[in-house]
Order: sequence, then structure tokens, then C-alpha cells
Amino acid sequence: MNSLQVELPGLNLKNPVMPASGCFGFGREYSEFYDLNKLGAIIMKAATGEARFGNHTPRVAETASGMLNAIGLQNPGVESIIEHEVSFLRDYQTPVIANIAGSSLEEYEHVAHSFNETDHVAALELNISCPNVKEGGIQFGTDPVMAARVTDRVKQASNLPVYVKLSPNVSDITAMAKAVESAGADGLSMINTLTGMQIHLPSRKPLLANKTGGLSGPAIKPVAIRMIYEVRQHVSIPIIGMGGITTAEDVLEFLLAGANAVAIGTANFQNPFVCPEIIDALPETLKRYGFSSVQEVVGKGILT
Amino acid sequence: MNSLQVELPGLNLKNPVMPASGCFGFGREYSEFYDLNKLGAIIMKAATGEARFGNHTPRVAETASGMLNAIGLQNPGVESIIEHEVSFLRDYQTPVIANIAGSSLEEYEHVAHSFNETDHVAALELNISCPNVKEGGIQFGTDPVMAARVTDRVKQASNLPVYVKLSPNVSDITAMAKAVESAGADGLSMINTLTGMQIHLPSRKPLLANKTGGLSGPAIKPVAIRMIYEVRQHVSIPIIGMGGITTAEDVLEFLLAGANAVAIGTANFQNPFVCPEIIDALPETLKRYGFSSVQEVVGKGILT
Amino acid sequence: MKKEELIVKNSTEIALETYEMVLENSFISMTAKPGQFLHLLIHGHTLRRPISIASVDRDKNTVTILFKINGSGTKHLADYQIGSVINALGPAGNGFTLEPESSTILLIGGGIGVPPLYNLGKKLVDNQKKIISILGFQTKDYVFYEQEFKQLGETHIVTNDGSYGSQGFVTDVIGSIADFDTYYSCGPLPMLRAVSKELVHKNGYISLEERMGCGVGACFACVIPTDHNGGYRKICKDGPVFHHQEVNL
Amino acid sequence: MKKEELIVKNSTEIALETYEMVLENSFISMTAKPGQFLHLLIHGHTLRRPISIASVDRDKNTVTILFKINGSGTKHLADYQIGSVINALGPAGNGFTLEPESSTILLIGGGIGVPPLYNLGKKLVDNQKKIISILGFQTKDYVFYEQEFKQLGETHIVTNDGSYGSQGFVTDVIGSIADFDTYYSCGPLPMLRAVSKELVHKNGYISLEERMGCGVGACFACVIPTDHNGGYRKICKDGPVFHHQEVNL
Ligand SMILES: Cc1cc2nc3c(=O)[nH]c(=O)nc-3n(C[C@H](O)[C@H](O)[C@H](O)COP(=O)(O)OP(=O)(O)OC[C@H]3O[C@@H](n4cnc5c(N)ncnc54)[C@H](O)[C@@H]3O)c2cc1C
Ligand SMILES: Cc1cc2nc3c(=O)[nH]c(=O)nc-3n(C[C@H](O)[C@H](O)[C@H](O)COP(=O)(O)OP(=O)(O)OC[C@H]3O[C@@H](n4cnc5c(N)ncnc54)[C@H](O)[C@@H]3O)c2cc1C
Ligand SMILES: Cc1cc2nc3c(=O)[nH]c(=O)nc-3n(C[C@H](O)[C@H](O)[C@H](O)COP(=O)(O)O)c2cc1C
Ligand SMILES: Cc1cc2nc3c(=O)[nH]c(=O)nc-3n(C[C@H](O)[C@H](O)[C@H](O)COP(=O)(O)O)c2cc1C
Ligand code: FES
Ligand code: FES
Repeated sequence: MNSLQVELPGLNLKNPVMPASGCFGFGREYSEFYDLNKLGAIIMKAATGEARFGNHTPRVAETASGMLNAIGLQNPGVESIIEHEVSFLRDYQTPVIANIAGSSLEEYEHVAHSFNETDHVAALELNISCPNVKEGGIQFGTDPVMAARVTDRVKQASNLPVYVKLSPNVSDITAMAKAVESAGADGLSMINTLTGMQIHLPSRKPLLANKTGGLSGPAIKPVAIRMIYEVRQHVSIPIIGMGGITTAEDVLEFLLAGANAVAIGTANFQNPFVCPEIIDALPETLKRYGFSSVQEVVGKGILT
Repeated sequence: MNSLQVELPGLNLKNPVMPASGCFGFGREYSEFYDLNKLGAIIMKAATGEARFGNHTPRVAETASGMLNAIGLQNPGVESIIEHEVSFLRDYQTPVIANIAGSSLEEYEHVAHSFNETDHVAALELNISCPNVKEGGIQFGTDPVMAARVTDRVKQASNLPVYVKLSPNVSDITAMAKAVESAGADGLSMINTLTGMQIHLPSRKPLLANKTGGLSGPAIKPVAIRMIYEVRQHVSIPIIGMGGITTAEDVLEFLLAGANAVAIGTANFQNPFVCPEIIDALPETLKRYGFSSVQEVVGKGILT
Repeated sequence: MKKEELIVKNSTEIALETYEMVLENSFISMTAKPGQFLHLLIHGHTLRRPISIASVDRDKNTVTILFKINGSGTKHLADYQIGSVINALGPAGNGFTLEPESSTILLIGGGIGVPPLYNLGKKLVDNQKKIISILGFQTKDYVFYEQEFKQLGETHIVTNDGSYGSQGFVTDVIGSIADFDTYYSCGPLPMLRAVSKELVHKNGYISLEERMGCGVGACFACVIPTDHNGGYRKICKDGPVFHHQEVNL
Repeated sequence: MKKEELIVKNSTEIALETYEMVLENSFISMTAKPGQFLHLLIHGHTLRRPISIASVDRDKNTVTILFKINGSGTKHLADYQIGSVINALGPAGNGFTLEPESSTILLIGGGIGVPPLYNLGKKLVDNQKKIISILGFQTKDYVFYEQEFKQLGETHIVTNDGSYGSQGFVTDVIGSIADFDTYYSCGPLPMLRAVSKELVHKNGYISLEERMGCGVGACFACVIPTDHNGGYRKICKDGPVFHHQEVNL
């Protein structure tokens, strides 16, 4: 077995590195830079029931070692994604994970169900952590009961493994993780962005049209590592770790904390080749720190 | 009136800038660099009932645009602080704020009460957001009911205005703010550090002896701005804002978001002169963005 | 578009807070079209900075950029010394559509929107077009490339405060331009709105700015609506140049 | 201690991953005592980096530091070019206590703990003391300043793998040193533990390292216990040098 290989529910990954949802579109643009077959998997941009335009611009802002985004789930809708995007990705031997979002339980079910019809989507990533995703005023992403409910409904609607993507904007991340595990989640994705804001001094207004946005990039890495480390000790389903990864060393840090695989978001913007470069650097990096396989590293950093 | 002057409960500040608790000791070391009379106020390191040694070392780690710390409330105990430290600060015409911590309601009461005996402490900053501060397993800093309870008890024990220092590690910061406001808090201090972790690759272990630590510095500024902006719209007591400030422009951003004054932590380590330099830069910075006083800026960034 | 390293051959402050920087890279200089931009990685910054290509010298393998200090990124860029290496994605975006039938062309630039029009103007002159330029700046101190544009054709300078050229906005001059077939405009949004309103019955192209994430079309940061039903274009990939009727300003 | 700007006058790789850097600043060079350190601000880093002063040249207004590439900060420091300016707090810490009565002094250095002992050794030689040095390194490639120490007196080099000097640890050589009054030691914690255990009945001083926040005594990041009852010292301010009986290693 290849030293980088990772087996997760529904995903047989040649390496543990995948672009994170929303930071790689549907792969087309980056396919002009390199062969997408290099990637462990591809996580597509969020799909909703219907096409959405998203928020007004500006939608991004730079912060110290990070960025804020408030794209607002812009996407062409699940039908169009299946027809135009999944079909494009079918030409690659790289598992595709569909990130699904919605504003109601019904929309989640509908989107999840739609992906049953297509081959070449290997798993769902259930995005419950988008700030505009709530029902009855309660956010799915911050209430364990709601999170469990949407997980359960999506599991029933889908025949694919479901990775629930957790929000870091909570008092108790372990409670969230346990709730979705009990509700049948096959895996976790963590972390999504921290909610933040920047105020533009010349205009004296929040810079983003949406006012708040999601903070990502190296700035949030310590929060991601802490949450994965904590959750790893209380759930047994696998974790796809993300938040500020820019190097192969960062990947090792996530694996040590308990992630089984990783996703890379913001770093793609700085360096479109970051995913293949990290994949190429991984074998040597594993060796330098005394490991012979990715599998071997997972959770090794946990002190008990 | 001086354009930098700020009036807060118990605090008549010549300018809105003060060093943050834990990042300035009790002022002695920085008094060798500059005259402490320049500062708006001084927030002392946390005081507990008895002397505490704190955590094992390493206690700090560097992160992208930030740092982690797990000092563990090391301090000589409230009696010693009053005898040796407050007495030292008495020589300055700068209001002193005592940051108080404890492991039980009784300890908080005791520490708060002890400061009644001394003159030259103008206000208390109630630190409920330290991770090791809990009772019955529930953290004061993340449960609104517990936070209100400790606020109420401290208010009763003290004859000083009480600023409650909020933790950002919560799902709903506004609920926390409202709870302590109702319990009688005279003001808020926000934000304390985000809980984070770093894993040291060569040793494969969490770098900090305490495993987790508090993330501070520019990395967390967007989270601080977002929380202050949100809370400002739901409470009427003043806010001392902090989290990643390094320049006079940052101070303006906090004021626009709704802070009435600011505290500067991590930046002191990079530049021991950061507080006086920011104070000197403030009048020109206010002018550049069209303001004539600090007072005028507060909350101006809020879109309604 | 590729990820390339460019070498700083020269950097000069040519007007107040405005820098001209010559960058060497053969792929970029050989392939760049007027209106395209470079997405520059500036040390210590998470996001790249989009800057237009203002001219190309294929003999020397160089491209020239012109930028104004706007915030921390452009400030750092101005500090780059001769010999430094800058990483860029480029040439990015679509560039200006050239229309073979048009014979007289109006270029309307505002402030730091002027640079891409220079590259375009040179190309159009090569293609035997007649060029008329209207360039607007805040004040005299910010005026740049007046001589360069005068070499391409009739050039009107406007400053907001009248400290140089005529006083007012570029739109105050447009009315006096006898005749032209197509216009190309780049500048601040309010100017583009005014121009496209004024010239609503003319054929024209505008180059837009928006804060960018990826710069390659993947992140949906830089969209501009094309209608009220959710239609949109991405400025980084489908633009930055659009036909004035294609987008809703 | 002040906040000062130092100019890089020279930077050389003198052993594997080990740099010698000469820094010019008159206040630092005039006031630095052996054992004190500089708290260096390295561009792009939140926290300063503590590095010992390895020697002082008061005629040239320079101090020399020696550092090993350990992580990102020291890696960036190695990239600083001649003429660059480095901001530092210093001279920081207490420095070595000199004991006028001692006549023969043993210096025991391990790896990158060697530098402060050089500054001390020079001072002691000026004060007419007899110096014996034991310097331990990982391998031959990491050995530095052998000649410099030999000029101060008898010098023993030890490498862990025996690739240079004798094989083993500094403690393997200590037994062979006939007689001395006081020892000074700096190096990795395990070495300091072994040394202070071996020389428990001797008079000696050790210089300690710990991750630092402020570097001035304000943040309590760098404490070391002095007993089991909560007693402590701050390495940045009360140290980095301590009498071996003063702290609990
Ligand atoms: C297609 C295109 C071409 C451009 N061509 C030029 C040019 O030739 N010369 C020139 O001086 N400027 C040009 N700009 C504007 C230039 O990109 C911004 O001035 C620059 O990004 C500001 O960066 P900063 O770090 O100095 O400012 P900051 O405000 O500190 O930047 C913070 C963030 O906001 C973004 N940002 C800020 N202002 C703008 C803006 N006006 N447009 C886009 N992003 C912005 C930055 O890229 C960065 O991500 C162009 C913009 C676009 C979109
Ligand atoms: C009083 C004192 C004197 C020193 N003198 C020298 C010297 O003369 N030459 C030399 O090469 N090294 C010396 N060191 C060690 C030196 O400070 C570290 O090697 C350096 O800080 C590592 O920084 P980095 O960015 O390369 O490593 P990183 O691991 O990336 O640094 C991350 C953080 O950890 C801290 N850190 C990492 N290792 C150490 C360490 N061993 N000690 C203290 N902090 C550490 C850094 O300062 C930084 O805050 C001294 C340390 C102390 C406390
Ligand atoms: C521009 C942008 C768009 C994003 N869109 C999505 C999305 O559609 N769905 C989702 O689950 N996460 C989305 N994210 C979050 C990322 O997938 C990832 O969880 C987060 O950015 C942390 O990783 P990073 O620090 O490597 O970027 C987005 C992030 C960015 C920066
Ligand atoms: C080393 C260190 C020690 C701290 N100790 C305390 C403390 O004792 N009490 C407290 O309320 N906050 C403490 N804090 C938190 C700061 O007061 C401040 O809220 C936080 O660091 C955010 O501000 P900054 O980004 O400017 O540092 C400490 C922070 C640091 C970095
Ligand atoms: S900047 Fe990412 S789509 Fe245009
Ligand atoms: S580093 Fe702050 S007390 Fe020593």
C-alpha cells in the first residue's frame, strides 16, 4: 500500500489532500494549472436546491494571516451542478465530494437526494455551518439537536456517506460532533470559518457588503487543531481536517491532532499549485519526522 | 475637553488606550521604558485569592500573526498584589483596573472584596473566561446563567465598577453580554483569547505543557471586531475592546465597531512602546479619517 | 495564464503615490493582451493583488505596471527593489475586444484606471486607429502619462480641482469630442457609471475592479450582476473588460 | 535595557546551520555583560527571539551573535543581508556572576549554548583567570569556535558520534579535569541537568533557555521553579543565568 493512501467511508484516497469546498470552484479553473488526478479528492463548492446569486460585493477582505469571505452560497443549483460540473469531473480518477447546503430541512433533503442519481459523487459534505443556514431562527450549525436532525434527514435521503462539516463558532465543539455522530454521520469535516468582521476606515462601514464574513487561513489554524484534538477523543468516525493549511508540515500537524485526511482552502488563492506541491512534499516530510505512512500519523499527537 | 478623553464608569481616562491584563505584568517592567502616566489606564495581571504558580512551561507558542499562551493565572495572590504592586502604581496618575479570577464564587467574592480596602484601584475586570475557571464542571465564561451569577456576587462584594471580560469561545456572545449586563455589570471587556493548540512536530506532542492555550494577536482581530459590533447593538454598558490591536488605525476600527476604549495585549511583546506610540498617533489618525474626538467615533461603524 | 516569476527591472515614482514598475518575464510579455492584468503575490499578504498591464516590450521581455499606493499591499510593492522577484498569475482576464470596423476610438481613463488604456492605445495606433484620450485625475500631483498619451493622439487632461488641465470630471469633456466609433473606459465605479450613462447609445467597453480572492474564476468573490435574475459574470475571468451593456453597474 | 536598532555588519555560516552575525550598535556594545542576550524582532514574527551575545567589540561598537537554524525565525534571521537593520531589546537578563576569588574556571558548553560562554571566557581571561573549556556538539559538522576557545585556554571538544574530538557527552570529560573553583555552563536542559548533578558539590552557574513572550519580565511565560512551594524565577529577567542551587531543573 502506498504510504499516502487513506481509506475513509466511501472514499479510497490515493493521498489525504483535497481542495476545500468553495475554494476550488468545481475544479475547472485549477485543471488549467495541473492534472486534477493528482488530488486525493475534490470537494465541490456548495450546492443548493435552486441557483443562488449570493451576497453583494465586496465579498472578500484580507486580514492578518487570513481572509474573510461572504460569498453567500452562490451556485448554479444542484441540477446544473450535476449536469455541467460533475460531468466535467467524471473525466478524472479522483473521488468527488459534494458539499450541500440549504435553508430548510427540505432543501437539504432535496439536494442530498439529487446526488443519488449521479455516479461519480463519492460522498456528501453536509454544510451546516453557513451563517445563513437556519430554521426557526436556530442555526443548524450551533445547536446539537438541530445538527442531529439535519444529519439524520440527509442520511435518510441519501445513499452516500455523509461527512458533517462543523462550525467552530460554538461553545462546545465536542457536543456538536457527538450529536451528529449519533445521528449517523459517517465522518466529520472541520473546521469551517470563524465569523469575523472588518471595518473599512475611509468609508466607516463594514467592508464586506454582508457585514460579517468567515475567517479562514493560517490565522485560524490553532483553533482548528485544538478542536480536532478535542473531538478526536470523543468520536470514532473519521475527520477531514482543515483550517489554515499551507505546507506539508501543517498536514502532519492536523494528522497528529487526529484528522484522517485534510482539505486546503485559502492557500489555493495564494498558490494555485499548493495541493500538488504538498502532496509531492508529503513522503519526505513523513520520513523527516519518523513516519512511514499517513495512516501511522493519525492521532499520534494525542496525549492521554 | 481633550479629544482623546473618555469617561467610563469609575474611569476618567485621558486617552482610550490601556495595556491588557496579563500582557503588562503590574507595570514595573514597562515603567523602565516609558512614563506610565502616558497610559489611559493600566489593567493589572489577574489576581486570585492565594498565590498561584500556574502551568508548567512551555507556556507560549508563536502562531501565524498571533500567539498562544497558557500562563495559568500565575500571580502572587491578592494580598501581595495590593501590598507590593498597587502601592507601586500609586505613584502614577493613571487609573488602575484590577483583573480578578478565581476557581469558585467564593474566591471571586474574596478577591473582589479585598480590593475594596485599597484606594488607587478604580475598577475591577472580572475574568470569567479563563479555561480553568469553572464550578461544578460548568465554565463561568460560556454559560450565561453562571456568568450572571458570578457578576452579581462580585457586584455585591465590591464597591467598584465591574467590567466583565467575555470569552469569544461561545456560540452566542450577545447572550453572554446581555446576561452580565442584567446582573449589574458596569461594562464589558472583550475579547479574551480564543482557545487554540499547536502540535510540535519533532516531539509529536502539543507544544504547550497545558496542551491548549489562548490565541491572541492580529490573527483574532476580525473575531473581536465582529463580536463587539454585535454586542454593541444589544447592550448599553460601555465596552473595552481588545484583540490584535497594533496600530492607531486598529483602535479606530474598534471604536467604530462600538468599543468605548481599548486594551492592547500581545503587541506589547513585539514593541514595548506600542501603547504610548499609539496614543501619540491617535490625534492625527482621528483627523485623517474626519473625526475630532474619540468620543465621536464610538459605534459610528454600525449600519442600522 | 500561468504562475510566473517576474524580475523587477525598474521602479520609479512618476506621480504622487504612483509608481511605474518594469517587470521582466518572457511568457507574460509574449502573451499579454491589452486589458489583462497580473495577480501579484506580495510578501506577507494572504491575497494576491490585481494590477493591470500598462505596456509591453516584447524586445526586452518586459511588461510595465503602474500602481497607486492604496493600502498595505501596494505600499509594500513600492518597496520592492530592482532585482527582486515577484510571483504573479497572468496574464489574467480577457482584455479589451478590438473592433476592426471602428476607426476613431475614445479612451476615457480615471486615476489608476488609466494604465490599461495605455497598452490598448498603443495597440490601436499600431492598428492604424485614430485615438482621442480623456484622462481624469484628482489633482495636478497625480497626473501621469500625459506625454505618453499625447504621442498616441489628441489628449485631454481633467483634474477634479482644476489644478491642471480643465477642471471637473471626464464626463464634462466627453460632449466636446466631435465623433468616435467606440469608447473604452477604466476608472472608479462612479466614473464608469457616469460614462456609460452619458454614452448609452454608443458602442463601448468598460474595465471593472472588484476585490478578488482567487483571481482565476474559482471563488465567486468578484462577480458583477448582468441582470436582476441572478445572472452574473466574474470580473477576474469573464472580465475585467465588459461591453457596457453586458453588466449592471 | 533599551529598544535599539542594530546594523548587520557581517553574517557568515561558520558551521552547519550555524551563523555568526556581527551587529553594530554603540549602546548595546557599551553596556552588554557576558551572559546577557538580545531579544530580536524578526520581520513577520509575532514574538521576538532571544539570542545570546557571544562577544563584544567596544572599539568597533559591535556585538557578535551566533545562532543555529532551529525554526522559521532563525531561518529568516540567516537571510538578513549586510546593511539590514534589526530591532532588539537589550542587553537583556542578568548575565554571569563573576567571582573574584575563583582562579581556575571551567566552561561547559553544549551546541548553541556555547556562544555566551565565549563572551564570559574572554572577560575572565582579561581578569587573569585560568580557563578550561569543554564544548559538546552533535557531530563534526556542527563544531564552531574551537580556535577561539583554544586561545582562552585548554579546550576539549566532544561530539556525540565521535566524528570530532572525543566521543560522548561533556559529562564524560568533566571527571578528567583536575581542579577548578567555579563552573559556568550553558546548553540543552538534559546536559545542564547532568552537569549540575555531576558537579553538585561544586560552585557553579548555569544559563537556561525557555520560550519567551515579553522577554522583560512582564508576562510570566519563562518561569522556572526554585522549590516545590510555588517559588520561581523569570529566566528573561532574573536569569538567564542562575546559581545551580537556585533553581529546580
Ligand atoms: C482587474 C484590476 C486591475 C487593476 N489595475 C490596477 C492598476 O493598474 N494600478 C493600480 O494602482 N491599481 C489597480 N487595481 C486596483 C488594485 O488592485 C488595488 O489598488 C490593490 O489591490 C489595493 O491593494 P492594497 O493592499 O494596497 O490595499 P488594501 O485596501 O490594503 O487591500 C486589501 C484587499 O482589498 C483589495 N482591494 C483594495 N482595493 C481594491 C481595488 N480598488 N480593486 C480591487 N481590489 C482591491 C486588495 O487586493 C486586497 O485584497 C486593479 C484592480 C483590478 C480588479
Ligand atoms: C536566553 C536565551 C539565549 C539564547 N541564545 C541563543 C544563541 O546564542 N544562539 C542560538 O542559536 N539560540 C539561542 N537561544 C535559542 C533561540 O532563542 C531559539 O533557537 C530561537 O528562538 C528559535 O526560534 P525559531 O523561530 O528558529 O524556532 P521556532 O521553533 O519556529 O520558534 C517558535 C517560538 O519558540 C521559541 N523557541 C523555540 N526554540 C526555543 C529555544 N530553544 N529557546 C527559547 N525559545 C525557543 C521561539 O523564540 C519562538 O517564540 C537562546 C534562548 C534563550 C532563552
Ligand atoms: C472563499 C471561500 C468560500 C468558501 N465556501 C464554502 C462553501 O461553499 N462550503 C463550505 O462548506 N465551506 C466553504 N468555505 C470554507 C472552507 O471550505 C474551509 O472550511 C475554510 O476556509 C477553512 O480552511 P482554509 O483556512 O484552508 O481556507 C469557503 C471558504 C472560502 C475562503
Ligand atoms: C501572555 C498573556 C497573558 C494573559 N493573561 C491574562 C489574564 O491574566 N487575565 C485576562 O483577563 N486576560 C489575559 N490575557 C488576555 C489579554 O488580556 C487579551 O484579552 C487578549 O490577549 C487579546 O488581546 P491581544 O490580541 O491584544 O493580546 C492574556 C494574554 C496573553 C497574551
Ligand atoms: S476572484 Fe475568485 S472568482 Fe474572481
Ligand atoms: S518572557 Fe515574559 S516574563 Fe519572561
